[in-house]
Amino acid sequence: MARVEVAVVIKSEILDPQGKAILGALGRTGHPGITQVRQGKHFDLEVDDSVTDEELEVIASSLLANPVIETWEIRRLPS
Amino acid sequence: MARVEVAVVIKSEILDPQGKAILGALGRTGHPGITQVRQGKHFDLEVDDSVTDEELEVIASSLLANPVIETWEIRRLPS
Amino acid sequence: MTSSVNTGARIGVITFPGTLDDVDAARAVRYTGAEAVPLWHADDSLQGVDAVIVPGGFSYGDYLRAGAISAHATIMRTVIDEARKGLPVLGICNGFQILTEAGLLPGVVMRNSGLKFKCRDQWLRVENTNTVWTSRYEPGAEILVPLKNAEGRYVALPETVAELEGEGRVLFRYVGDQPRQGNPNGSLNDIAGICSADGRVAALMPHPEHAIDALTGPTDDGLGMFLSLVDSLLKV
Amino acid sequence: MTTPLDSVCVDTVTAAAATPETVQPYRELGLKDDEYAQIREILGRRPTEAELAMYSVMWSEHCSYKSSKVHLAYFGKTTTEEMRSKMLAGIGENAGVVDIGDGWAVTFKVESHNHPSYVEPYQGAATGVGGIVRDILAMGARPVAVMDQLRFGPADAPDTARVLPGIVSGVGGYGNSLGLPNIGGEVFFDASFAGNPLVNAGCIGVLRSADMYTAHASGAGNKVILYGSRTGLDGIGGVSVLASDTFSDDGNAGAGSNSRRKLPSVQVGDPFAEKVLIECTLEVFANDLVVGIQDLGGAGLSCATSELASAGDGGMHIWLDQVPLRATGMSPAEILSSESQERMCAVVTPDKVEDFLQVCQKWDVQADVIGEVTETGRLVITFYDEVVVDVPPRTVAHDGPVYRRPIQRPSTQDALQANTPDSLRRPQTLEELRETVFTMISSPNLCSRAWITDQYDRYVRGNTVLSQPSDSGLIRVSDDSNLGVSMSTDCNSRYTMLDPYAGAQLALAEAYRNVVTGGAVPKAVTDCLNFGSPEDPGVMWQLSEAIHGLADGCAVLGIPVTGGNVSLYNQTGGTAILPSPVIGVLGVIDDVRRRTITGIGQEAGETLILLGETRDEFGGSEWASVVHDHLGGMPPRVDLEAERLLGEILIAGSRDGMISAAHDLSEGGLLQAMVEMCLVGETGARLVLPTNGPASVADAFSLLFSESTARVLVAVPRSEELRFTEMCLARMQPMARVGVVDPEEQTLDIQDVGVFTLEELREAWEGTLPKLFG
Ligand SMILES: Nc1ncnc2c1ncn2[C@@H]1O[C@H](COP(=O)(O)OP(=O)(O)O)[C@@H](O)[C@H]1O
Ligand SMILES: [Mg+2]
Repeated sequence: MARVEVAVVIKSEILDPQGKAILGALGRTGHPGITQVRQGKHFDLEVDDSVTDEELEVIASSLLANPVIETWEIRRLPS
Repeated sequence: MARVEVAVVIKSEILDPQGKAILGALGRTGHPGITQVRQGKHFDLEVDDSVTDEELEVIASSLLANPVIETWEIRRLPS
Repeated sequence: MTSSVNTGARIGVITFPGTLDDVDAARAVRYTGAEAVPLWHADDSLQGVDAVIVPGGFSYGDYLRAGAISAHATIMRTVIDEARKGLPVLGICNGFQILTEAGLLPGVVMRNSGLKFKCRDQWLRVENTNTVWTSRYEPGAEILVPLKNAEGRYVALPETVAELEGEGRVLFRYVGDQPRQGNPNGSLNDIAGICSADGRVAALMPHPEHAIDALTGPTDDGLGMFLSLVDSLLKV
Repeated sequence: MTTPLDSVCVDTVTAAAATPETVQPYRELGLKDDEYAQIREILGRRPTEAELAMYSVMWSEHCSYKSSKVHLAYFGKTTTEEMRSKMLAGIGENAGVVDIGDGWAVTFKVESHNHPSYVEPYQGAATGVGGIVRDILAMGARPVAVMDQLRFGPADAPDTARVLPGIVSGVGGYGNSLGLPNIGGEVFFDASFAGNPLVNAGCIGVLRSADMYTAHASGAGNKVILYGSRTGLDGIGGVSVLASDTFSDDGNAGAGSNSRRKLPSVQVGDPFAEKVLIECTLEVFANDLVVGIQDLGGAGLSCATSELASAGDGGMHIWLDQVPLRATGMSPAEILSSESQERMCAVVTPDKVEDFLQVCQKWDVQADVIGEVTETGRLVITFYDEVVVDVPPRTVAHDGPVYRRPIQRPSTQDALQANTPDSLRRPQTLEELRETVFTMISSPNLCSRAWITDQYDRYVRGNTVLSQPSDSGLIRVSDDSNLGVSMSTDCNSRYTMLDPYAGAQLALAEAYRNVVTGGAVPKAVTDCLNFGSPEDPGVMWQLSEAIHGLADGCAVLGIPVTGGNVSLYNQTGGTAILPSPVIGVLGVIDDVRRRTITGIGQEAGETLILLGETRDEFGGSEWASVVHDHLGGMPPRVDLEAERLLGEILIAGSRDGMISAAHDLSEGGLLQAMVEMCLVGETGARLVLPTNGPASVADAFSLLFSESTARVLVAVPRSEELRFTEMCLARMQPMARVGVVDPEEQTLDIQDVGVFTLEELREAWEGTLPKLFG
């Protein structure tokens, strides 16, 4: 049993309206110190020890993320 | 200028329909090794040095996450 | 209320768990006199249909990315194979998202720039009338059909968009003036629908199947797409 | 599933009998001393934790109607056999069912989800929609449409900006994902809802009259099947006081009495799970696999098991350990109280269990046999062979406490009614009148709802004939029929505040009028009564007045109340919301192609005719509210006979093709209706006010903005004008020719008042909500 985190973010060249909306709200609510916001997805997986890094890569690229517009980062956590 | 990552996840006792749907798909597509999936939000922030951890906490709890059903984790990245 | 003439054409309509507009796609098919053949996501056979419609809805809830999970459904493997061999395939709304996720069409469909679900009657221009799905329309025809989605923003890499434009593969474009008309969701180049190089695999975000009868839709402008298909099937 | 009994300390019936002196937290669970005593008397011992959880939730105001029951009984008294004749199921069932002919029946209901939507706007509203849809499904019907009735604090209040967008996207997010067209509703702003917005959700279902199901568990040996989502800790915040301290500490479940105490009572909806639950259930019905069925709503399994058992002829045994859980270490009390969404309970004969499970498997829906019907006459619930509940089911589900709460007309009521709008300053000049036009059409309660309704799918399933902005929604019952079901819900909380009896009748009248305006024949009524605290005698007076007004009104109109919902304790601090009896009228049209639309400009030449009489009535009006922030005097006069006659005229007019468009007059009066008919039809008109001689500013104001009832503005094709006016004369329907449609001009030209371009009108009417909410 291991815990794996996958962070999926939209490629920087692609418009992220959610990030933009949050940045706007931050400005309005008095947080000018935040200069840039991008929103992505976060996944917590519980995987048994049979699951290799290659399999995780496949899962991320084929399901959790869409390579056309997103990049991802996989982190195994010390359990 | 610093980079900050915020991971927002649904509280463990609260239903996560998204994770449920993904887990089902992983089962059907031949990844039985994944035993549990929770989907959350991932934010990449760029903040200037005036922004304190307290301010980040306020931002996370008021804008990025919904404290009623979500918890969050803030990580400053070495820039 | 099916048309009296039975053309003999058999058109499949796929149902995934969470598909919603399959009844509407099937109705549109029947309006043309063709037979609507229900196809189930878990089967791999297309039952020898002459064309396939991937209808709208929220297949598997679309919590991850619209269409992402359906693209891996059993029946989609067959659809992908057959489409590559020339089977006409139409994706509507969620169907569009599924076809891009399945790699049958380029680009992706993302969250509306307004971040809200938007339901309205939308003006479109038919940009290419030389496909099996649009031959019934006059070149440059403008049609009014319902639009209803939260993720309708068409996005692709610049070179992809250029290629689509260059090869006349932009099938439909949003037209009209803001705020009531025009681009509803921030789609690149106001793209509402695209097709494959041979024009046989097509998809659009708005709902022609909801514009086949002025009683229940804004117009019957959408019927042309289904009649176009039946024409092409009867020719061969 | 980890080992249960050592991880959960279970309070058994034996233990309860042995330890009568144990102190129980019944007050924290909302039970009064005498109610707790009553439970001990029923059982002849103290209740177990699980029993206490069951009784406390089932005897709550929300589930037991203990404060409203005695008043609701009046509906029964006023419903004649004649009115009942088309009613297949009425008050007491999950939802009323009405026979509409051709072998079709319709079931419909509106329910409140107010408090959860305040806590968590998106999920509160979403699960509200989910709950009402399961109610309709449980009658054996296919849900075919939803509606939502929303009431908020001031449109520009900060908290409204918090709750409104979330609630609207919750209603849409859930309903759209189910593939149910949204065909109507209400949005109303008033300061009294600031700390307590109202979120009511309605659903209409269609079935073949032969196929009706009810919550019924007869036939000893029949199996009880729980299917749908797993059972988790959702919404059990309430009973967490029961979590004993020996509780296993389980990270995954966030268990341990302390963390449990902090559990939020919010539930998260999974519309996808509900969508497959619907399809799965409809297939189960189609294959005739169930004896009885019950949705799991507010009180979860406590409610479903006790109601199924009470409705049956025998008893029931439930193996609680067979319930599939989402969290580990849940106690029996928690499992029974969980409000996890998207679950149903079915009673199935043993020979059909296999087939039932097969259908569930096809739809990938979890299903488990959790019990069976017995002859014991008792509801017995065991948890790993320990008896944790042993009760007479009716004492839980039906024979709860009944209160005759004190009723007192508020001393302030006279002063409120004496404070008439007569002294309010009215427009003196044409400029001021012109200004008033724009102020009114752009005001939050009168402006276009498009910003909200555009977030709802009104097209899915392809049977929507009328939806926003029509007066009523209209759905074709099926592809191969022209039969249509129409519905409108209405309530003017301000009128109701001034006079609750009249207010309820005015709400009924408007819903009725909205239905006939579309051309449908009213058949039945439902209600959702949103009021303040029943412990306030003034609120109880409002409630009983409203119920009497509604029941008496229905008797006059000859349509029965088939069901409803009561939501009390709607207040911010000490102050109650404006009384809000939302009334829904269901109508039927035998040919949907004959429906009447709202927009003018369909025919070459159309004459505008105003049906009904206009009096100078401004008590509780939008004008008084918007321009003077005034609420006082008496609401517009109720005239149900006039409404009924008006209805006959409109129904005949649409059936015989004499009317090309119609719009009822309500808040905002004639001006509002005229503007909406122009903007919806994208066509201009010339309006000539019915005065003898040129209209003075004073006359014009009164005629344009008065809110007299029983009025509808119709557009009649020139070719039909004579036939139509003769029909009105023959039936003594008051009417006045007030202008013509003007397809040439994109303007509204009001004689003696001025010319307005549709563009400027549209900007004012459509601009407000986008400006407020983005
Ligand atoms: N919350 C809502 N959801 C869906 N439809 C709504 C909602 N609020 C208003 N509508 C629709 O917008 C239109 C205008 O509403 P309203 O002015 O209250 O109608 P009426 O005055 O005829 O009752 C109606 O078609 C109504 O059904
Ligand atoms: Mg109306």
